[in-house]
Amino acid sequence: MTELLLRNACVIDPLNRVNGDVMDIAIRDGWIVESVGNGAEVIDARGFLTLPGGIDSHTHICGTKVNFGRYMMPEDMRAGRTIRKGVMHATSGYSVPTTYGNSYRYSAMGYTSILEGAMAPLEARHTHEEFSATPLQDTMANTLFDGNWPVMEAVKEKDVKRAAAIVAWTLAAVKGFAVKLTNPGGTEAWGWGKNVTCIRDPVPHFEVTPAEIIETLIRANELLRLPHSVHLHCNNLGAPGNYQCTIGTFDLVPDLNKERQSLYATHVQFHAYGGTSWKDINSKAEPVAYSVNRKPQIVIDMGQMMFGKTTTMTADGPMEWNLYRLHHNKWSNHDVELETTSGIIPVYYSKKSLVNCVMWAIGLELALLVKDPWQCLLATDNPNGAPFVRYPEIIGLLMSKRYRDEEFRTIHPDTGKRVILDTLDRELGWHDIAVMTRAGQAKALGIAKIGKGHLGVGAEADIAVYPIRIRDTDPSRDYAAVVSAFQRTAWTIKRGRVVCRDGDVVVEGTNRTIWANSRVPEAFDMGRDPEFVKKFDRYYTVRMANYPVQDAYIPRSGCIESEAVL
Amino acid sequence: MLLKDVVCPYCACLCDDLDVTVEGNRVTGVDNACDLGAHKFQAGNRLPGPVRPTEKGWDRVSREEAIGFTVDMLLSADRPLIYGWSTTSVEAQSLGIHIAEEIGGVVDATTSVCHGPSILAIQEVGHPGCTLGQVKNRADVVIYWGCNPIEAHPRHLSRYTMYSDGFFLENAFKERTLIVADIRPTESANVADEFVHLKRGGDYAVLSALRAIVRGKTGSIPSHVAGVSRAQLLRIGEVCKNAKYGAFFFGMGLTQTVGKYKNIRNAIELVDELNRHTKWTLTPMRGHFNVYGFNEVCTWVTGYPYAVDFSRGMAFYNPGETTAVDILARKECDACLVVASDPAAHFPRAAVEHLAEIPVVQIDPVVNATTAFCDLQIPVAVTGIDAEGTAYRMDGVPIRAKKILDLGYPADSEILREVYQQIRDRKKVREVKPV
Amino acid sequence: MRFMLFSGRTIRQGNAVESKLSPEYRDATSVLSMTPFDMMEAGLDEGDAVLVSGPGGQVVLTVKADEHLPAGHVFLPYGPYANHLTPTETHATGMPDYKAIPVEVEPAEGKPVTVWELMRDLGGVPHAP
Amino acid sequence: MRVILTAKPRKKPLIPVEAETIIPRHFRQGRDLTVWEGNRERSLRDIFDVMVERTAAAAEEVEVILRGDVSRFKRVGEYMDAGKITIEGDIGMHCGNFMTGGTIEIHGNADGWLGREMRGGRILCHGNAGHYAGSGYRGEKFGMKGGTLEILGNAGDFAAEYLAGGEVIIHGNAGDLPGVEMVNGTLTIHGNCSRPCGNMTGGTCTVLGTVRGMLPTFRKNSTLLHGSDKIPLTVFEGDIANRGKGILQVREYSYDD
Repeated sequence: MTELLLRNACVIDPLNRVNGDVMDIAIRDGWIVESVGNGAEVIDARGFLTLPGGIDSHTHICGTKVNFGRYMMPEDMRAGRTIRKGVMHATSGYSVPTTYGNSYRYSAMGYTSILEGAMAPLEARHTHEEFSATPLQDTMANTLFDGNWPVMEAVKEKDVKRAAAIVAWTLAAVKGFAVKLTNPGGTEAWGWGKNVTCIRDPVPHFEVTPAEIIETLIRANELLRLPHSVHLHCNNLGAPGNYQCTIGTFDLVPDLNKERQSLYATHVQFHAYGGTSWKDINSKAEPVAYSVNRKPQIVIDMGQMMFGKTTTMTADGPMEWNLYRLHHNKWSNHDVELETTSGIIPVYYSKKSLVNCVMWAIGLELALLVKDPWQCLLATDNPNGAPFVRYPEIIGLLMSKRYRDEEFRTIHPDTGKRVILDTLDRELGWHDIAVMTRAGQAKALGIAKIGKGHLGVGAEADIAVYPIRIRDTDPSRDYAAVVSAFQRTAWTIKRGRVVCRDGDVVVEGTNRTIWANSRVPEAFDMGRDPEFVKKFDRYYTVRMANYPVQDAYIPRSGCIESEAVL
Repeated sequence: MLLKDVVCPYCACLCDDLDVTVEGNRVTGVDNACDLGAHKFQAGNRLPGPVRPTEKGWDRVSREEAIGFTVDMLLSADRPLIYGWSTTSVEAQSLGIHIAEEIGGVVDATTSVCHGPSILAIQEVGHPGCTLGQVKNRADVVIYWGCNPIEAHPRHLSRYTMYSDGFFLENAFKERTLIVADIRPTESANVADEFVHLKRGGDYAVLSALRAIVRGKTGSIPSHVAGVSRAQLLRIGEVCKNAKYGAFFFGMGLTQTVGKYKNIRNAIELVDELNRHTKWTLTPMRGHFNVYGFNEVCTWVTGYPYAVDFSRGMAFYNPGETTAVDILARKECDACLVVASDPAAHFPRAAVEHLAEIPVVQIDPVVNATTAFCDLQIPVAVTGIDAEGTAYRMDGVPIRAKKILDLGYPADSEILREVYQQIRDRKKVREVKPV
Repeated sequence: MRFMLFSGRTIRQGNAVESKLSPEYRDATSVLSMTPFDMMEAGLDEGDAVLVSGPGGQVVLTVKADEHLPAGHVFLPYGPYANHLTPTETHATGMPDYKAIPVEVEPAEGKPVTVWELMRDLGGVPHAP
Repeated sequence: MRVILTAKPRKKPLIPVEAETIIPRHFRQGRDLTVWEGNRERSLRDIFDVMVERTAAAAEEVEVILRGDVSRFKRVGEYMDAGKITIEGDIGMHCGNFMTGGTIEIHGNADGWLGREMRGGRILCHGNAGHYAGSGYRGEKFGMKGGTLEILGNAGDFAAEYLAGGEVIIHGNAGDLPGVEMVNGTLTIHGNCSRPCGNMTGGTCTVLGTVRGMLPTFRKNSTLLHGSDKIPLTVFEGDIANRGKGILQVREYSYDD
């Protein structure tokens, strides 16, 4: 039995309606308890801001595509090298750090749970191997179904239950956490070098539309009672005028679940563009936020873009190709048979680029215009909008109008004509930030019930103590202090152990992989479905028996079980 | 006993549909495998236990002594080289990389003499790739450039290209166009629809010319480029542009010839250019079983795919400087750990000579040419036969290789874990108590 | 006579690669392919021994005809025999010139030595159980 | 100020030493410097006999002289910004990486990556240079951006790869693919070379000797008479395999047809 008492913590714990109370937190064997004995180790938090461990509900940190980003960019690697020291491995990389680099840097920022935004099922083993080398955060993987042939065939047959059964089989086989749709239908079209422009374009050969795929899978997802909703990267990312497609997509979404949203729309910054070309691109954050404000069934994340060097990587292969033709730097693409695709290019977001300045403003506008912070979470689609190490600056910008104005003065002078950011006075508070970086994520992902994202008794003891006293700090004015506090915790506690102290990692750590297993009736077991098996064997290049991810890849399993209603 | 869906441990095709019959802890039959794979299952020649040469001959040593010797050698070296990795599991490779990190050594893999140049090219321009099922289900034009799959990857044509029907091609053999480019008419060239007969070293110029042709800049192309007629180049340009889906495979005919990675860069840029017209992908025909697995794990651990120098405590990468052949040829390293490869058979003579001058430990199941340079050899199980573990197919698909026999040998990963642990114990690496 | 040697994979070499000390491996990797025309010019018959000298060193091989080779080129499967001729120059890419080794081929006596003997020549100590 | 560093005999003389601390500025500051021999950090005085003459008010006034066998010493002069380094014999890899100012003079030969990613200043190599003289680093789109790199002997392969600014002058021959991926700057080769400027997009390369394996994707534009000797050159533009607007002017050339 190990016990820890965190004293004098200034706690914000939105899920338990705690807002700035100074209290003690008792921890036993990794979980938060009522009280601990006198022998417990004591940490005096000195009145510092104490939050549940950070949760990133959409980031790219592990798997084929991420690793290819590292592989193709030795120049990014040398930009962020640290030496082997204490228990810390050497790390490399700035926008796509090594697994240890990701894990240490997230930990220094107080993050304890992260969700890989896109895992191709066929290559799931790879994601899990990298998870094992990401020791300080519990991990989850969004599983890609956007171009899944059996799913599209079920959609064409209007067979929601069959689609659900395919999802259930696949998630269990690959130890996936949630259903991810990246440019649904577009990734299959990309198999022929084509794309879909929005939700009503038919997918070549399969004769289904993105709208049908999205609607069917939202319903299937709820039949399976999965913890998280469908996680959608809308069609037509990054194209001027795409906000209409985004709003049209939101209009498809029924409200099916009282506990959480029915659709998580990710990196919406990239989907809220007005105009008809790069020449007249402008912000449509307002109508998009308006749509979100009217629909409790939708949660979005910002997909904030920050100026500087980074790497874009997504399952949206055709979009990356378009980006490559714009930037001409280097381009990787990886199509995955029967399932999906992906693309990678390095980018530099410049304050001299009006387009980039508009993008920067849109992300912030979304966070300021969506009224309920539970509906707009903080993320950069790491590393697409910016590497996650930029989160503290985003927090500063959201909390300080003055900081925004100062930044605004340094960017392209015409930006003001295209955006409304400079007219928005809202400044988010500490509680809003706590929601947008942990509580909201836990609720949206459906992992609050396994003890994530809060600090109540029974919660897993994942805690971040930031070296800042909120009563002595006016974030509007002292935004630099806010940014610096969020960059480096005083203590990051993971499962009841201090794992990071003042930015230095002090334990080797072992993570847990959280995945979803929805039990379906026997008649819906795709492993025994003759049609499914026949097509699998005919069109995949691996045998069905060799497809599922073995238990050896999940050293610490955090399976969330559910009973499907089929 | 018949075991189904066994993964072949030979080449990076990682065929996973083998039927293997095991009787009395011995493989008695292999179905579906090519000749190369079948041979590997039935090869004997295993060393019974750790051995080292003495003046009187080769002596057996205990596992503990063997590990102790290895740890001593690595810890006392000023510039140790850790090399090999292509025929073992990702789990073992990962440990090897961590050992290099811990001791301040250089870690390199057989990649550097295989598709290392492909990686250098990808680092310049990226890689438009795919899994092999995309090719099987869609590709109507297939190019094999500087490779001879019939001899090197015998089932490649039947599983993924020429003879493999797919979702969008019901009669692949008739519907696909196969182009082979090489400096001689190989077995693979004999089955091609079109053979591009290049002069040696002409790949770069021919690929440049094709790029210009695909861009519509045909004007200044001379009548012949490295032995290939302008007419043929124009014809191939058209076939490529008119493909519904094209797949470009290449081998060591590009990576090992003059220009090295620049040849591959040119091929990649040709494929990029073709994507402006239709869909094309490119795949290196990686040779060894799990050579790509090393690149993957080395990348997520260190940031670089191979040739990583940890002597300063952080990862430094520069093929040509931190690659095994260069280090050995320059006699830079003062100890060498070889795992799952045979550099003495596969490196140029002068690079091998240095192995005779420094302490060498080899972890490998069989007696091979490198054994002659060993101060110690530790035999282990063969991954995919008597040890399981992850391997990456040439296209990046990870597959778990199975253990189908138990011959009593430890897996490489077990030996390496002990070595790593002892090194850390000796260096007193412990978790730090936070204050 | 001067030739350009290139090395590569063959099925025979691939089959024997797991048992490098076997006669099969030696036979698979010590046979130099040459065009019949070049053989005639050099006065060689199939199975004759030749001494091949390259920038890396010298080695005795046997000759075999291959009409598909480009004139002036000889082929040798990957392995220690080819590597006895290969220079270590990698042009700072890590990769030696396995596919372009200028060699001198002349008739010789004897037959290819074993792999062990090649290794001994480089300072190695052959394993004896 | 003159600092004379004479390399002592080493127990393992072939193990490379990384000596990026050897730049003039560091000696003026009088810091205790270290270098790395393989994976061991060593005091400069373990590796060299150090002799210092006079003092200097600025790095510009410091000359560092390297004597003895430093042919395995890497990264000498890395990030150097002022002063002078004189190497009396051969020097190891990466000499003058990223240098922005000052002068490096090498009386012997230089190993690979001489003046890699150079930004300014001057390197003069009296002997031959290895591969990748004046080049970039793996994966970077721009190599040398400024300064002058002059090699009186021959250069190896991939000289001035990704050249993006400044000047590279090779008085002897260059190897294969000089100026490959060149984007800007000037490259002059007084001797021969093969396949210059593959994939170039900008800049000017002049070859006053003979080019072998001239690439087929350069468009012949004009002719000119070069320099005071009025050497006749053929002027090409390319590389048309991409959208290249580079200039390649050569005295004699042959295609590999």
